Parts: sequence; C-alpha cells; structure tokens
Amino acid sequence: MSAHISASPFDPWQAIASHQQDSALANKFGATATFIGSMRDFNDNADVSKMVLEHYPEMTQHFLNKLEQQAIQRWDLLDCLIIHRVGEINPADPIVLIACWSAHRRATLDACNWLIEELKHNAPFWKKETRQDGERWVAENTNGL
Amino acid sequence: MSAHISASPFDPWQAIASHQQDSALANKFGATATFIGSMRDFNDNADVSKMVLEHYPEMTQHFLNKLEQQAIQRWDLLDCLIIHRVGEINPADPIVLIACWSAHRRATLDACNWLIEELKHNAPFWKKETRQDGERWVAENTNGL
Amino acid sequence: MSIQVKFFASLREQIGISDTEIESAATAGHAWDMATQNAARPTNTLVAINLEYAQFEDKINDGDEVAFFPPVTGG
Amino acid sequence: MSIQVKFFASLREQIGISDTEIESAATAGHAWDMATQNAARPTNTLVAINLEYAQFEDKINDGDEVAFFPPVTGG
Repeated sequence: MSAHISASPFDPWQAIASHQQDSALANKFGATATFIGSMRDFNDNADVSKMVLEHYPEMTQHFLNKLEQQAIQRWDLLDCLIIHRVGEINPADPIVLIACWSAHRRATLDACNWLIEELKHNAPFWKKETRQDGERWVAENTNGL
Repeated sequence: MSAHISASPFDPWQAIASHQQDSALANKFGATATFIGSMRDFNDNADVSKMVLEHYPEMTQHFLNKLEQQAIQRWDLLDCLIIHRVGEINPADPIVLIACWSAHRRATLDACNWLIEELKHNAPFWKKETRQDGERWVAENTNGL
Repeated sequence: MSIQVKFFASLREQIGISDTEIESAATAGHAWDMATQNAARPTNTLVAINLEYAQFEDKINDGDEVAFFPPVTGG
Repeated sequence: MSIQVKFFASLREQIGISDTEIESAATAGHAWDMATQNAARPTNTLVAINLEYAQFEDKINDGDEVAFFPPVTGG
C-alpha cells in the first residue's frame, strides 16, 4: 500500500507494473482495477495549454493515506496504490493514478470508483488552468464527469 | 480499438502502454480505466495448479468485436482494448485485460464494469482447472465476484 | 450443402464429438438430436447459430454452423 | 504558543497571505477574522484544523494549525 504525491511526470503503467512486481501477492489477487486521470488540452469549451496543481502537503498526504486505509478495509483489498501529480502539468500528462488489487473483481472496481470520487471531491488539491485569455482557478469538480 | 485472443502470456501494463502510444488521442482523453483478471492459485476452497481455457475461435472473436463496438457507442469512448488468454494458464498469469479511454471518468469506469460482466457471463470461453484430485470444468461464473 | 455441428468444453467431452456434419435439420434442437443420436441434452446447454446466440426452436438453413456448449466461464 | 493560519489556491491570492501566525483564537471562524483583519469570507470556504476538515464553529487550541481553502479540484 502506498500513496505518493509526485512533483514530476510519471508513467502510470510503469508505476503500476513496478509496484506490482514488488508485491508478494502475485498468486493471491484475481483482479486489478485501475483508473488514470490525465490532462486534456480542452476544458469547459476552451483550450488549456498548461495547468498548475497546488496542494497542502501535510494534509494532502495525510488524506491520501487515510483514503487508502479506508478502501483496503471496506473492500478487503490486498493492495492499493495512489499517485497524484502536483506542480506544473502539461496536456496528456497523467494527473492521478489509482490501482486496487483484490481476490475478486467487484471489490477492485467499486474501490476504484469510490477512490476517484473521494479524490475529486475531498482531497486538498487545486487546479489553475492557463488559457489564451490568462490563468484561471478551476471552480469546482463535476459529478462523475 | 482492438480485441485480441492470445494463446501466450502477455504483460498487461506493457500491452496498454503500447496500445496507448500508438493512439492519436493522447491530448483528448482525460480518463483511462482498466481491469485485469488474473489466475489465482486457489478457487472454491481448493488449490489450483493449472488451468486450460477453451474457446470457440470464430464466435469468440466476433463476440469480442461486437462488445467493443457496443461499449464505444454506449459510453462514447475514444478507444477500447480487450485481450483474453486461451490455452494453458499458470497461477498469476493475466487472463483478461480491459482498457477504456474517454474524455470523462464516469464513461470509462462504467464501460469497464459492463465489459467485464459481459465477458464473464456471455463470452464463449470455458475454464478447466487442474487440482490435486484431477481436472474439473468450472461450472459457472459468480455474480460480480 | 450440409450443416456443421460443433460441441465445446464439457459437452464436447460428454458427447465425444468436437465437430461433425449432418445433412439437414429443421431446428437447432433437431440438429442436436441428429448429431448426438438423440443424447439427452443437459438443461443448461447453450446454442449458437452462425456465431450468434440462438434458441433451440430456431430454424436451421443449409450451410449453417450450429454450436452447443455449457454456460461460459471466461473473464 | 500561537496559532498557525494557512490559505490556499484562490483564497491565498485573494487574501494575499499564504501563511501567518496569530496569538490565539476561540474558533476557526475567529481565526479567519484575525488573520484576514475581518475580510469577507466567501460562502464556499472550507476549513481544516490540524490537517482534518472542520467547522468554523470548532474550537481552536494553542499550537493548532488552521487552514482555509476553496472547494477542491484535484483528481
């Protein structure tokens, strides 16, 4: 189990593969579900050329750790990995990675669903987009979009 | 979009990364959800040392193609990848891979959910397990487990 | 022309046939009877005609491929 | 002892402070008033005390860290 806040770009598939390789659970998990959120070059009807993600370092890390513990307990996961970018982000960069391992498929998919909604609605991160007409704080995350 | 039936082991993270690299959609998708089903060394209260996956080649390929088309249409996905193993399978081998790309998270997670249930309940594959007391056809897939 | 009949997985082993041809059959159920010489059909048997799920009452045409198999267990 | 007060994102820019210290405060709302010199508080402002979400009526103790920020937009 681990939750990282990353100030530099990461390769999500490589991160999952390497986390999984270090795990002793290879023969025990029957299911892995993952979710990756990436930066689009378009939001809310405007082109976005860059983004800066601010966070509250101590609270954000504490929040991610708690989220993982809750997901593992509630869905009886074998393992869970969260990585979230901060700092300057470019189009196509992965922003968030969630991966859940369990004996059974329903647990992994439900936990992934829950974790991304918690991250979107409660984790202390804030996005500022750079558009043609300047910089702009994103006001609020949408429900499920 | 592609659906593969693979008679040899595959690395799921590598397969997703390479499929995504070939895609022209890098700046367009904001969300990727994936599901991997792997072989456990334990099922239904017994150790399983090996498994053979039989399929109906023409119908199975036709079925997977149709599934992808339906998912893409229903959830407005940008891309979709399915890989399913057949033949002799060892514990910890990935059996099935689903990956869905879209502008929005809800679409990818819902499509992944739907695809794995369709694959489990309707795709023409059959598992035969090797246990200590011999070989045994798996009778039926469980609901959501 | 003729009808190709296939059996998969546990049904293939029970019937002892993987692939056979019959001259003709009115329905999928009839194709089962002809190909298996009237073997009892397990209640959960599924049938496909030309690669699509079908019903045992569905009509069979010359050149069709009919397949019988148990509940699927992929994924 | 004292209370550390932090502001994040758009609130940090509006208030013009990222980090400050106040002597004491009865509640989180009181800490806002002292740190901002009674600036109007946007209705959707969130507050955390010692890294946990809290309410503006919640009591503040010496040594606490109080943070104010707008709705979150991560993920």
